[in-house]
Amino acid sequence: MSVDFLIKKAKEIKIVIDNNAPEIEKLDQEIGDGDHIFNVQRGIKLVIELEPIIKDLPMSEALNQIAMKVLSGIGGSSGALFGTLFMTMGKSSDIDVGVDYKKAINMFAYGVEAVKQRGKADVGEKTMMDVLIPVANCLKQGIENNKDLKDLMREAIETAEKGMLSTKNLLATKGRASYLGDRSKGHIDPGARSSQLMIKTVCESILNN
Amino acid sequence: MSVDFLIKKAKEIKIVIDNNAPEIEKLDQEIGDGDHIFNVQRGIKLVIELEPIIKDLPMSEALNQIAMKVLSGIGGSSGALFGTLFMTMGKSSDIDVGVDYKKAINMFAYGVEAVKQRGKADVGEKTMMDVLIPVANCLKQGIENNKDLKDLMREAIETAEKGMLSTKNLLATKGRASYLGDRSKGHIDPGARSSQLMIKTVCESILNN
Amino acid sequence: MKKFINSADDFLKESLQGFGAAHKDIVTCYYNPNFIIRSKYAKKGKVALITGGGSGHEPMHGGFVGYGMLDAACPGFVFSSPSPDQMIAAIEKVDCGSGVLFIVKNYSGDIMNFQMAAEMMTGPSETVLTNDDVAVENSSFTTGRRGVAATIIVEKIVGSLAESGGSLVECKNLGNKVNKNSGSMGVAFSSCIVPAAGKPTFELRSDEMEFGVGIHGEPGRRRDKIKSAKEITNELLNAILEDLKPENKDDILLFVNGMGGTPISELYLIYDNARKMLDNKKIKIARSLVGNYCTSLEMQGASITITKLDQELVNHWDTPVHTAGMRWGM
Amino acid sequence: MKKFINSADDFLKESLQGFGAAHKDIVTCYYNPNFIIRSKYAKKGKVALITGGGSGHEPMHGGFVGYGMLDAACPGFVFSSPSPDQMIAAIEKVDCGSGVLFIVKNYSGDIMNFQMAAEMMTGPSETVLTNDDVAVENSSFTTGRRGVAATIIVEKIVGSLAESGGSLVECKNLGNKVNKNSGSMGVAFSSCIVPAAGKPTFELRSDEMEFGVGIHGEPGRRRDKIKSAKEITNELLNAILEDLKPENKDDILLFVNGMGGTPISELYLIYDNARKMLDNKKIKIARSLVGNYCTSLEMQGASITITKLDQELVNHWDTPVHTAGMRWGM
Ligand SMILES: Nc1ncnc2c1ncn2[C@@H]1O[C@H](COP(=O)(O)OP(=O)(O)O)[C@@H](O)[C@H]1O
Ligand SMILES: Nc1ncnc2c1ncn2[C@@H]1O[C@H](COP(=O)(O)OP(=O)(O)O)[C@@H](O)[C@H]1O
Ligand SMILES: [Mg+2]
Ligand SMILES: [Mg+2]
Ligand SMILES: [Mg+2]
Ligand SMILES: [Mg+2]
Repeated sequence: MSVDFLIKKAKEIKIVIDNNAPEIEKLDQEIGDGDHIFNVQRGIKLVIELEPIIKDLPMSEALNQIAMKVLSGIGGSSGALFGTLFMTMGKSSDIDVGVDYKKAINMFAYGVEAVKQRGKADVGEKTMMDVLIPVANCLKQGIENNKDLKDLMREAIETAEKGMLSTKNLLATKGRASYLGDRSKGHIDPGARSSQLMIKTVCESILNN
Repeated sequence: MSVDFLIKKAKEIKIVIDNNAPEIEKLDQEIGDGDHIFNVQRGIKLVIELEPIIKDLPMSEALNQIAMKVLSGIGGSSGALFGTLFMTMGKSSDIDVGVDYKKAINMFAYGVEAVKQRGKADVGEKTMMDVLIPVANCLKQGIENNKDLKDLMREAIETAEKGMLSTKNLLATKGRASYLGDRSKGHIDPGARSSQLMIKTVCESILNN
Repeated sequence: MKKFINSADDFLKESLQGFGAAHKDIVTCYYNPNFIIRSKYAKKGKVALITGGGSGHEPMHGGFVGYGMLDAACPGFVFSSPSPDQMIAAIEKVDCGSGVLFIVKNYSGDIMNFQMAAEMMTGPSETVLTNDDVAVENSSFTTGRRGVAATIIVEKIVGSLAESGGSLVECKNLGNKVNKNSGSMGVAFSSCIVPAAGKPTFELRSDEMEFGVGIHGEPGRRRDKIKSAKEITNELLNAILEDLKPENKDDILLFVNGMGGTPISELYLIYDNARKMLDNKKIKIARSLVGNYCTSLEMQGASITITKLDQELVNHWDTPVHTAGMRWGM
Repeated sequence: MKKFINSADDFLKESLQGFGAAHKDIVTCYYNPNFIIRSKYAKKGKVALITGGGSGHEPMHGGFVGYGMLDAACPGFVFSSPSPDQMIAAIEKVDCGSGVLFIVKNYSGDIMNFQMAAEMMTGPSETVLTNDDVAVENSSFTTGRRGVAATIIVEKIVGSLAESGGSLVECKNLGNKVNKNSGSMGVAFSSCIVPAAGKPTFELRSDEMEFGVGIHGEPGRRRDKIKSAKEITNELLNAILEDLKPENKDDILLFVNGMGGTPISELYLIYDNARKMLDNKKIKIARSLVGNYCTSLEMQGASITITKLDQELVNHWDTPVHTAGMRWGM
């Protein structure tokens, strides 16, 4: 995984998110404050704009710059959460000497763990963690068991989708949606949906490679 | 004219004004601030409620009490104008020894003159003066020329109606409607309409006596 | 009608009672007739400043009763002039023998009622008539221009002079000077709803605004499509400056006023647009005021007022004031 | 969308610039990252009070930066938490070595961003988390209750202690005490419109209200038919009192807050209804605050906050404060 890869994926994600913008907007309007899509779109735009600045940087520094941009440019919950993800990924050891799939997956899992610490939310609380944690677990297990990469990508896509759909009937206990009590049920969590779409985009592009 | 007569007329006027309330409300909404009907209704109600207090008072005192009630209970332009009318009528000389039609008409004309001073508006400025001044003039001339009372009442009703209708195409130069400039044209003045209805009610009841 | 209200008839009384109770350290409210005076009597020998007008413009005027500003305010029914008995009752409480200055917005009803009060009272009185609304074409044959937000500037500055011992005539002259130095114009995005009427005073389409609107929702210069804040601010400013014709060297007070339903974040945005335009014209903003001061119930909209300042006016503007709606220096 | 606005993207910046320019005697605004600090530096040795949160609640929080209250405020985008770089930049300007107290409303986004700032900064910091909104059922397993208007009471009272030399821990403890002593609940008659969204956050029918609404237009306890001011006030008060359980002898601060689109005449009416109900319950109102302090853009609505007071809190409430949004004693 290279900085160039990160930027390419950001561009692909932008298209997917833009295509699904009305749906994501509606989800955060239903159980949040309606800004999640704007936050995510602003964040992706800022990351893509970083290209000329970060394209020749070592991975750790590039990720740190991305993290700072996401953190400061998005604000809100998702700024802190995605910022923490990238900041922590950038702190993984030995990433400036090259990142293979195994290392990339460990970075991601390390990042997700930090996001979990940051938000104090676990699986089942109707947040993006219902996507991130299962996907991180699935990837880690798969790579440790030397699963075929393409099979693993397919599995990750399925896991993300399952996690995202699972939020629908959950009662929110973290984030803004928790203020709704029982009325949070019946709606998919917007952060779970946007995370799932991003994961799907990245995994599919590896699949089609 | 007795205090009893005044109260009876107030009660009759109440019915007529209530029947025409939606129209008067609309007129003040179109070229004023929409409160004229409420002001007039509040004023009439207060006058009628004065009955037990004023019914045995001399005419001058009764009119003064009516004036104070109208003044304080209505507020706005019409409070000051109708208040001035009654206050001045009450100041006419020799009214406590009995008021015949001639004296009543002189009282009214005297009152209208004071209203004109108060509001600084003359005929043609699209206010209630377009009704009050012509009616006062018609009554005064008629009684001086010893016109038949019933004929005079018919003439007053016609004069009031003509004055009221004349306001429609006038440009307002006094009162709230004047802020509208040319856009005041095409609407009957609410104060002219309410005054005309009151005059009509009183004159008709004398006619049908 | 969506209002915090129990009945249209009780609206004014309950609102006044709440105001009086919440600010009992500053004001005392009286009822039947309604008037508001300072809870601490002003010093002997001071000219008494009394104002009034229809309710629905809060904090104007009750919110400006207190040290350094008004001695009494007489609130009429919503958008209806107060009646002379209110002024007479207030005068009885606050006149300490040095005369009464009435500050009256130029509306027929207000003028006539204050005039009657002046005729009924025994002591000397003078009147300052405010007519700062440049939306209305001026003409000596008509009622003339409306008095709007600059009335508050008059009240603050004359209040300061009266507090410092100015005579009745001096106060009147200063009030007239501030009024002459001031121009205002407003725009509405929505109508207000008078409680007794229960429905909007006027209807605006979802893309329309009323340009030059009055503080009772009276129609303005024209109805127009909604424009950007810059375009609106520019047009309001130009109308005012055309009227006031400030010279390059003139300092001004820039007052961005909310109509009641517009958040102050938008008022500050207007202020920002206005100050840049004034800067381009080399007009210096010496003092500023931003907020909901002269409102029209829940109307969405704003007005801009500019007052040309000289040292005398600046000095009086800066003196301490302690009212519910405006407070500094104490 | 009827707003005084040039573009959704520029809304915050232009509004902040206007705010900074209009109050340059009190605050200085910085941009990219955005933060607001006092124009006059606080004295050496003072604990720095820093707060922040989404914009759209003006005057909260920028309007409470100044002597006797906050040292800095970090405004996020409309209804979005600020980011840690804003806090870090503000800390650099206002931390004078005695530590930083963050006052944070209990929202996931705010908490996480302030937490990251606390981790990134070098000096000592503490956090007071406000969660006064009794509309949300409390539970230790969830995010818990929202922080709303009582945050301002915390800012005033802790601001006074910090000004008089209170230590970081003392300030934190006092802040927690005020928060624990406070309860709030609100009701909305209309939705606000977030500039970036361009349409109402939620829809209410012409006879509906949202009971227990959040300050971002989050749904409340239930949607209900509009009721009289007395019924609404009664229900808000009861919900708060049930939570706070004041004793007969307790003095309270009664704070009637407007959401931005409701005129203060209606807020005073609510105040009047509330004080009579409290009087019946023999609860004494020792201090009062009525106005638009913690708003939700142009939302029509109001909230009631009650804070149980003791002598310590009253003393700190009464000390001089000099901010754009709250000023007395100086
Ligand atoms: N404590 C938390 N832990 C993990 N994810 C969270 C947490 N709080 C919120 N989220 C996620 O953030 C999403 C909302 O993000 P966004 O709308 O951008 O921020 P905000 O809630 O501040 O408006 C939610 O849908 C949820 O997935
Ligand atoms: N200066 C004036 N002279 C005579 N009549 C006037 C004057 N100003 C207003 N009016 C009358 O008063 C009427 C409006 O009364 P009303 O609505 O009760 O008071 P306001 O204008 O204060 O709301 C107008 O229709 C007009 O007939
Ligand atoms: Mg959101
Ligand atoms: Mg009228
Ligand atoms: Mg009126
Ligand atoms: Mg948000």
